[in-house]
Formats: sequence, structure tokens, C-alpha cells
Amino acid sequence: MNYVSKIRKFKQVGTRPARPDGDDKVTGRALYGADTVAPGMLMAAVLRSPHAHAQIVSIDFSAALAHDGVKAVVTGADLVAQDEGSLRDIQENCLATTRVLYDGHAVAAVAALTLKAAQEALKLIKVEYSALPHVIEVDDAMRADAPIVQSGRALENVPEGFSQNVTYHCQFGHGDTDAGFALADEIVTRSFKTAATHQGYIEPHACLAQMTTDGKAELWCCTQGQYNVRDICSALLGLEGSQLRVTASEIGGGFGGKTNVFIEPLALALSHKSGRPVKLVMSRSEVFRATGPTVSSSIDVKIGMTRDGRITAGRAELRYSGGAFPNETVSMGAQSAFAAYDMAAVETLGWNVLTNRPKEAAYRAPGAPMAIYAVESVVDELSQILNLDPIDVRLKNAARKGSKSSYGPTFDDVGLIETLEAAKAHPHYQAPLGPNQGRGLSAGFWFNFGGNTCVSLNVNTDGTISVIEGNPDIGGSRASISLMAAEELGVPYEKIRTIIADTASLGHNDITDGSRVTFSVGLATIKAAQDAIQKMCGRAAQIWGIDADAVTWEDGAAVPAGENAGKFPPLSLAEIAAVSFETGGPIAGHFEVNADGAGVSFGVHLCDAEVDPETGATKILRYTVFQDAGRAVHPSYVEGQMQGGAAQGIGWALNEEYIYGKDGRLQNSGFLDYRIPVASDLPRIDTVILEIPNPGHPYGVRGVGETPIVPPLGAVSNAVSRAIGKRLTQLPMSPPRILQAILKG
Amino acid sequence: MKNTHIATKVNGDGVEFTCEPDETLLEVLRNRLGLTGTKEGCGTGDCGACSVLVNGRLVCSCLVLAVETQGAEVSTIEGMASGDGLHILQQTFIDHAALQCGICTPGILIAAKALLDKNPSPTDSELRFWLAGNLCRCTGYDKIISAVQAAAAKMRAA
Amino acid sequence: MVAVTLWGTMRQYANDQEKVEVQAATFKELCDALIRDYPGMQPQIERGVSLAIDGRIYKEAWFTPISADSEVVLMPFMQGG
Amino acid sequence: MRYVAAQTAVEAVELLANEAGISRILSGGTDLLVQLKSQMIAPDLIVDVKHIPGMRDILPHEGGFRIGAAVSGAELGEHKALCAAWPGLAEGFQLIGSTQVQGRATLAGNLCNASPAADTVPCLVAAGAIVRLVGPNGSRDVAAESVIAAPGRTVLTKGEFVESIFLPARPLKSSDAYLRFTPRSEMDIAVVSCAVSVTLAPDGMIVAARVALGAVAPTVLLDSDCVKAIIGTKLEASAMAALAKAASVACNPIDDKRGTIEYRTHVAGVLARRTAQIAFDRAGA
Repeated sequence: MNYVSKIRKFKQVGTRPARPDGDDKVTGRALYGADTVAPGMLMAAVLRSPHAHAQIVSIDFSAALAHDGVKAVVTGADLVAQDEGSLRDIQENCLATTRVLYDGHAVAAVAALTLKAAQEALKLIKVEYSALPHVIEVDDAMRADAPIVQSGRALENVPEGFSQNVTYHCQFGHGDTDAGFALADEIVTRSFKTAATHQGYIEPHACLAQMTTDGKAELWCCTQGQYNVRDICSALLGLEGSQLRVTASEIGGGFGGKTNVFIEPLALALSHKSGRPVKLVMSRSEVFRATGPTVSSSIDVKIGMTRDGRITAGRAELRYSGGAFPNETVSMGAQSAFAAYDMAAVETLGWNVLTNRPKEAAYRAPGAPMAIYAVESVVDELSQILNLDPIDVRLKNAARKGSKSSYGPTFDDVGLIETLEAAKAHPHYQAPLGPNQGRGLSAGFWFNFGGNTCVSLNVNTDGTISVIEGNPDIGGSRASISLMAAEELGVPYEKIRTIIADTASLGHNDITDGSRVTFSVGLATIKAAQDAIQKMCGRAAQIWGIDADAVTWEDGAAVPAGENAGKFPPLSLAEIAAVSFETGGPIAGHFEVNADGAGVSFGVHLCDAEVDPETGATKILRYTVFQDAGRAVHPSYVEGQMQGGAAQGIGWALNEEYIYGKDGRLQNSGFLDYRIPVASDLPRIDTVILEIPNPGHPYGVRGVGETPIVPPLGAVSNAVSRAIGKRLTQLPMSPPRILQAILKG
Repeated sequence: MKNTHIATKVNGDGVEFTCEPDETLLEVLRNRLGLTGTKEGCGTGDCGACSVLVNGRLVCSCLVLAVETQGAEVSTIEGMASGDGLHILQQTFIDHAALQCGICTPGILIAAKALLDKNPSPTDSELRFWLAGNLCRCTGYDKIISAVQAAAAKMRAA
Repeated sequence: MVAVTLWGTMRQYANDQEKVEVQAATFKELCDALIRDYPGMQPQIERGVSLAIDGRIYKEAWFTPISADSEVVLMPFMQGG
Repeated sequence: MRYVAAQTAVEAVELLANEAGISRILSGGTDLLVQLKSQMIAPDLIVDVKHIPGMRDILPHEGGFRIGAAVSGAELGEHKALCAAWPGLAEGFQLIGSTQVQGRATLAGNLCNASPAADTVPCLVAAGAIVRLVGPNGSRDVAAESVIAAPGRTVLTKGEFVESIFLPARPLKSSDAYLRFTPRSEMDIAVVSCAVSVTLAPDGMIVAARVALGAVAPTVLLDSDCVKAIIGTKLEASAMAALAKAASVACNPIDDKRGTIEYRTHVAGVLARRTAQIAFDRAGA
């Protein structure tokens, strides 16, 4: 549906009230995944593979089961075997059955009276492995003679003649690229590599499961999507969906990494076997070894440009690896690589390749950051070669309303040009630079999703409102949802309380992903409010004895619609609510939708970096984020998304990476050597929110959560490349890599 | 392993507990005393989510054995607000949107308060280096720095 | 008839055409028609596809109407973070 | 596992000497607890030494300072006279871990953990620090550079532990400095590090120096060629070039997740120059 933007004046949307969960979170009362207990609870621990790739010859857990305090042991044989591809992969990833496919792959789990007893018991489990050859790097895994991670997994779209590790192929684009390159005055071709990075949420995965002998179960866990957890766990445990109630705890960060299921089925299976509640909490090392990092990539980009900065053609070939299980993340990289440009000829090819790494999990705009980094690096290099202003080059080629996007559809209103112009006009862009300093710029893009959403809105008899939604609040969404309900109903924000339902209390909601919550849940909340308003208008009409369609809603009250309807003083929401029992019963609004119309979001980041020419150390001096938010419902949390995404992207660009030894084992499974940015690594991150309303949302909202992680990779790389006068093509740009580039002469 | 009896003070209250000698203060706070406001992000002193004060010193409670707190005074996030009101730092964190997921927030509040008690007017740089051991993955630290500075100003004026 | 733009990989199942015409008034009818006319597309369509109609992306929505003059682009089914 | 908070040095020595199983000394615990958590070690006995009288004192001694083995980084950083005399050591100590870790970590612990990349060890070595050990046969003094035998291994014998560390008196116009290279600004392990202690003549010429390099060899290097390069100079360009070269030549590093041989070798020279300059400027100030 199109919500043609009547220019609406908002009273509450766009303000910055206190978040409803603020008090609980600053006092330590908020309950996260590991913060609950149950009477008689056991503690569980997981045995993980020390091999990158091995056959499981046998598992003998008799000694573990006999260990003091141990109540249950589960192995892969205890989960219900799945036939279907992706469920089967989740099952194998949760507990390996015949082969371990990466260092850290779960093999067995133990529940005991204490965590220590469970950990001791793990050491008593005898697993006989037969080691198999492994492969870690994506380019190595594509070679014909590479060790095979899984065979028979290639989809029909993979051409003949590739290693069996290649499971997926895609191609996008339009126009004649050869003809386009022939028109170019300058062509740059470069190859890039990016490392796998982890979402790095501070809260490790944690859950508390209770499964009883009558086939009922309760699960408390930190997740981005309790309904998804329910669906997967019921399949893996053989439960009816209705009998497994999943409650999402407060969530200590996710960024896509908590869209998956890892330990929950193990805890349920252990609870089933022991007849006791089971708590299972990952260690930080387990989080790094066994939960999803993003894909690692190897990318070739070729772009042609005329002397005056017009892109004539672009081509990219992307090879991604998301670990030991098939995925199609590369398709989003291939679609978005050139999304910022209005191009006559563009072609992208994508390949997914299996390696002996943990199963990829989505990470903020999955697949896009590395693809756009590669493209933005080449566009920057062309701007340098042709001595053109990098913003002017992007403005000249920017995607706009009516552009045929690199992934096919024609763009509606998109805010890229406005965003670029804001960057160009900002004082940051003109500020002087000192020696060894460089300024980098990158555009970024994300599709943004809608999806399945269900919201209930209860009008309480005291005139307050309870909003019940089903998407875990990662970054302040309860505040935004409450604001939209308050706006639509015309009641103060303080009258609203929004809660996140468990799986039994509200219909299905898709995962909190794809920057969909403020858009989709907001849409459903507005619609649920309208549903309630319609009912309240009906009650007012009855009270006044006029037709229901002669009543409208203004400023939180029912009023007669015009002169002819009759003369009655407004009936406020509170007044209608107070007599709701007398006028027909409780009042509630409801809405369910598979939301479409999520508007794409563009961002532009400016980064100033200084490089120490003797050590290759990089310091980020100044950073500014420009982004089209459609409509910033709670601007503080929009800024927060922009700043947080920028910080993660800076970490990705400079220091974060999965480091493997020759043995295929992860060498840096802790926060000491997996270096996420600390407070003293970063400058202020300035933000400029643009609001180009999304025609697909009643308030013009676009998702904002994912786009901000896309531009930093290119912005930082371009800044560093300009600072040292050498083009860098590999992330992270760790000091040894930068120094090597400087010294190479 | 034999349990040891420990008498200590937590947030001003006398507390007695028994624990095994290898249990950390973090484990005892969370699992034996029900004080789950102190979070575990890593268990190895690299993230700061478990920050508490022991005898007035800012420490990671995951790097302290509970048996070491015999006779000590321990301060946790649960003791920061007074009965009827939030501490200025807590209120300012809410007002400045300095938290998103909130898992790092208790540790950052404890650490920030320890700094302001010692240095009421830190520079941004002093603040960033002081808080370098408190990882936050959501905010990019920007609003945290603003909030602490705003709270410091209010505390100086108070 | 609706003209559907195919992404590169799907063109091999339609004689390398970038655009194909099918008789369909909804998303579901379009998927069914594509499978009928171009059986090579069946596995991908069954795994999941999105559809961009006049620039707006739809997932799963069977009864989304398509008019003959709409711009219709077939896209992979997407997943976010 | 048993935990005992020893009240006297004699008690601690007896406990350690009589333990048949694995024993560990606890002072700040910032390394020990990580090893326990990661199940690297499973000791039978932990002896907490920080309650022994004197272990948390910093006392003037023979014109220098005697630092109790359980003095934390935060406590040392609050000792103005010590920080003024040994700013490099104080900075090196403050670089270990976070503010939280500073609340617990000790010099003795950093030394006895025997990591090639320990931040305070180059500082102690450059300072000419003397480490006092107590054990079943009484106490003995060992030069800081002789305490570590190999990565993860010290010369301490069964029953011995560090009681204090002595920093000698400073001649006039003396100072020190410490720099390390890490990818992050904080919360990191040195990829390369360097400590320099210098004494200047009244005319500003370097008359005495000690240069120590960390994370470029199995143990911290106390390098005489680096010293030769700067003695009798005012760190003129030629002296600096010679120092950088000597530092790079002295390196015997490994490739690991934190750095490459090539990188460490190059940056050792850079850091030696920069550290010497800071120490020189401080001594002359």
C-alpha cells in the first residue's frame, strides 16, 4: 500500500523521551539471558570439536554420565533428524552427528548439579576422531583440489566444473558492460579481501529450558526472534509449536548474530532427559568459536569512468564464505555492490564457498559491507586518478528516483543525493588536513525489510494503553513503538507501555532483523491504534446517538465530524475507556500484516584518519555519518544506530578478524585478541539525519539499523589510502599491512 | 573442594555466604547472592561488564576470588540508586540515550562513578582512557561520553 | 501479460532472455506461471523469491496484485541482520 | 583447591614449600584467574600473599624505593614521588589492561607471569630493578633481567615468592620512558615494546643508559649495542640511526597472531628512537 505523504505535523514522533526500559537497565534489574533461575535448575556445558574437520568415529560418554552430579548427556543422536536443507544444517550445527566441520563445532552436552561438575564431565567424554583435511580461505576452497567440506550441496545454479565447495552462484545486472568499458577514459581493476568478523555482542548466548514428560516446554533465551527459536526447537525436539513457549529475555546485543539457534535445543534435550530445568550459558570463547561471524570475502571489481567522472560500466565478482554450511549471503552483496549508482551497464557475479569455519550468522546488512567497500574503493581511486572531487563523482552518478537499480527494480524516492549534498556542505568536508592525514568517503546502502508482524493494542479502563508486540528490543524500539502509538492515538507517551510478548501470547512475528522493527512493528502499531480508534469512535457515536461514520478522532478524542453530525463536546480516550464496559466491553486494536514497502536507506560517511608512517598505526581523527532515516521517530536512537554501526565498521576496517592457525583452529577467541574498538580508539561520531519520507510507511519511516555499518569499510580504507598515498585492498588494515604498503615504495 | 565461609559487606549491608575457593566474586554475586546486575561478558577481564568496587577500588569481579573479599566492602550497580531516586549518572544515561542493549551499562556506570569520585572534571580523553576496559558494541561510545560529562557537570553543580 | 525481469542466474532457464512475459495477475500466479513456462526455475522459486513491483519489494505475499503495466522484477529471497 | 591468605612471609613460604601438588601465588590475580577460568591450570593450593605486612607498601630505601610485591598499578600510580622519579615505569605499569585491571595487577605478578610481552618487565630491566625473593633458605636479591628464564618460566625455586622490588637511587638528570606498540590504544598486548633509562652529564650528554626491548625475543632483551649507540651523544640523528639499527639487529622475534618478524624488527627500531628521545627530554628537563 502506498501512503501518499500528506505532509503531517507530528506532535510526539521526533521527540526524545526516556526509554521505557531505561530504569531497569541502569539499575541492573533488567533480566538478560543468563539472569534467571528456576527451582531445581541444572547447569550445562558443551563439548566442542578441537579439530577443523574430522570424522566422529565414536562417542563414549558413560564415564561422564557416571560422574558425580551429572544428570544427563546429549549427543547429535538426541535431536530429531531433519530432512529439509536449512533445518538439517541447523540441526548438524547445533550438535554434529557424523563429522565435525570446524573448530568449536558442538559434539555433546552435559547437565549437572553445578557448572563445574558439568565441565569436569566433559573431560570424561571420549570422542574418537579421524582427522580430515581442512580448508579455511575462500580462494583456496574454490580450487579443484581443495578438501571437500560437504559434498552434494551445490544448487542447480552452480555451473559444472567447480569444486564441490561452491554451493551457490548468482548473477545480476543490466546493460552491455563491454560496450560501457569501451567508452571509459580510465578503467581501474582491483582485487580485495575482507576477513570474517564477529558481531561482538557483549552478552554471550544464554538460555534456561524446561521440558516436561508430557511434551510441554518453556524456554527463556536471548534471541532476536522468539518465534523462530520456537519453530526450530520444536522441529529439533519433536514438539508441537503450541507446547513450546519461548520468552525472549532482554537482549545484550545481537546485530544479526542472535537470529540463529545454537544452544537452545541442547538445553531442551538435556531438560527432557533429566526432568529438570537446565541453564546453558556460552563462554566468550564459545561465542567466537561456534556462533556466526560474517562471511569472509575475496572480490574483484572493475569500473570504467569518463574524464568528467561519469561511470560507464562496472563489474564485480564476489566470492564469499560463510563457513561449513551453505548460504546465499553473496546474493545480497551482488545486488547491493553498485546500488548507489545509476548505471547503464553493470554486472555482478556471486559465489558461495564452503570452508571449515563456523556457520555464518547475519551481521548488520549481511553481504553488503564488503561488496560496497570494494566498489567504493575503486570509485575513490578513479576520482583520485582523474583528479575529481569524490563527492562530485558520486553526485554525478548517484542513484535517484527513476534510476534502474543495480539489482533490477526502479528506485522510488531515495535520499542519496540529499545525503551526498549534506556531506558536501558539512564543515567536516572542508576542514584542513595535516601531514599523514587523509579524508575518506563512502556511500552505503541497505534494502531494509518489512515482513510478518502482529501487534495488539489494549485500551485500559484508566485511559492508558498497553501495546503488545513480538520483536525483541535491541536498540530502543519500545520507545519508538510507544511514540508511534501515542502519536496516532493522541495521548501522552507516558500513558503507553509497550511489552514484548512470548510466543504463546501473540501471533507470529518475523525476527528482529533487516532493520524491520521500527518500520513494520511501527506500521502495525499505527494500524492497531487506528483499529482501536475506529472502535472508540463507534462507542462515542452510540453515546451521542449518532452514526458511527459521523465521528472522527482528533487530538486523543472522539469529535463529531463536522457541523451536521451534531454538537457534542469531545469524548477523550480516557472518558471512552472509563465507560467501555457499559458501552460494549473492553476496547482493543489489533493488526497483522506481512509488511511490504520498506524503503531502502542510503548513508554517506566521512572519515579523517592519520597514519603513523613508521608503524602503520591508524588513528581516526574525525567521523561524520549522514543518513536518510525517512522519518526519525526517536532521533536519539536513530543517531545511536548510526554511531554504533560506524564504530563496528571502523573496527572491521582496522583490526577485527578471525585469525586461524595452520591447524585450522581459531587463534583469537577472546576480546583481548579479537580487537573491537574501545572508547579511547574512537573520536566523537557526529551524525546528520536526513528525512526523505518513505512513501511505504504512514509516517515515512525507513529502517536505519543496518545501513550504518556499510560505509565505514570504504570510508576508512579511502582515508588511509589517501593518507599514505597507496591503495589498500585488504581488511582489516592492521598496522603490519599498512606498514608493508608504505615500505613497499 | 571445601566451602569457605565469608563475611563481607555488599552495598553497605553485611552479607555472609559460603563458596568454593575457586569461585569468583562475579559468580558469587550472581549465583549465590542474586545480584545479577553485574554482568559477565567474557570472564577474563577484557570487557568490564562485571565492574564492581572492592574496598573503593574499581575491579573486574571476574578477576577476584570471592574468598578474597573476607571483611571487604563491595559495591555493585544494585547499590547505586538510593531508595527513591536514581543516581545522577543513572538518570543522565537515560536522558542522553547512552544505552542501547544495556548489557554494558551497569559496568560503565560503576566505572564512570569511580572516575568522577576521584576526578570530578575529566577531559573527554581521560574519560575515554578510563573507560577503555568497558566494551560497548552498540553505541560507538559517543552518547556514553556525552552522558558522563553531562552528569559530571550536574554533580559539580550539586 | 506481465513482463518479468529476471536476474542473471535465472536467465539460463529462459533461453538467456532478460525479460519474459507471463500471464499473471498476482505474485502467486506469476510464480506458478514461471514454473510452468520455465521449469528450470522451479527449484529457486520453491526455495523462495522476492518480487519487486514498481520498485517495492514483496516477500511471500501470494495475492499481491500485479497490473500489466507494472515494472516487475524477480529477486532472490532476502535475509537481514 | 585450597585458598590460604598467608599472614606472614614465613607462613607463605612454609605453605608453598610443603605443598605436594601444584601451588600458585595470588596477589592481584589478573593472570591467575584468567588461567583458572580457561582451565589452563588446576592448582591444589593458592597462597594469597597480599595480607603479609609490608607487601602493599612503597617505602623510600637507600635513596630509591622498595615496592611491596602486592602494590597494585592504581596504588603505584598514586605515589607521586615514585612516578616523578620513574615516569617510564609508572606509564608501563598503567598500560597493563584496563582501569579495572590496574586496581589489582602488580609488578611482581607481571614479572612472574614471564610473558615476553609484559609491559613492566622492560621498564624494570631498564631501571636496573632488584627483585627480592623469599624462600625456605631465606631471602635473596636477583636482578630483574635474571628473573625470567624462558617464556612462562622464572628462576624462582619451590617455596619462593617475590617479596619486593627495589628501584635504585637516581643520579641527577636521570629519567626513563616506555613505549609499546599495540593496534588498539588500550586493552592490548605489546607487539613490540621498549624501555630506556638514561642519565645525562651536566652538559646534557648521555653518560649512562639502559635499553630493554620487549616482545621481540623469548625474554626481554637488555641490549648493550643500543646503549653503545647513544652513550656520549645527545641523540643526534646519527646516534638515533645507530640506535634504531642496533635495536632491530637485536631482535629475535616470531611470527604470531599479533605481529610478524618483519614488522616487529622494523618497529623495534622506531620505538627505540622514540623512547630514547622521551627519556632524554625528561632527564634534561
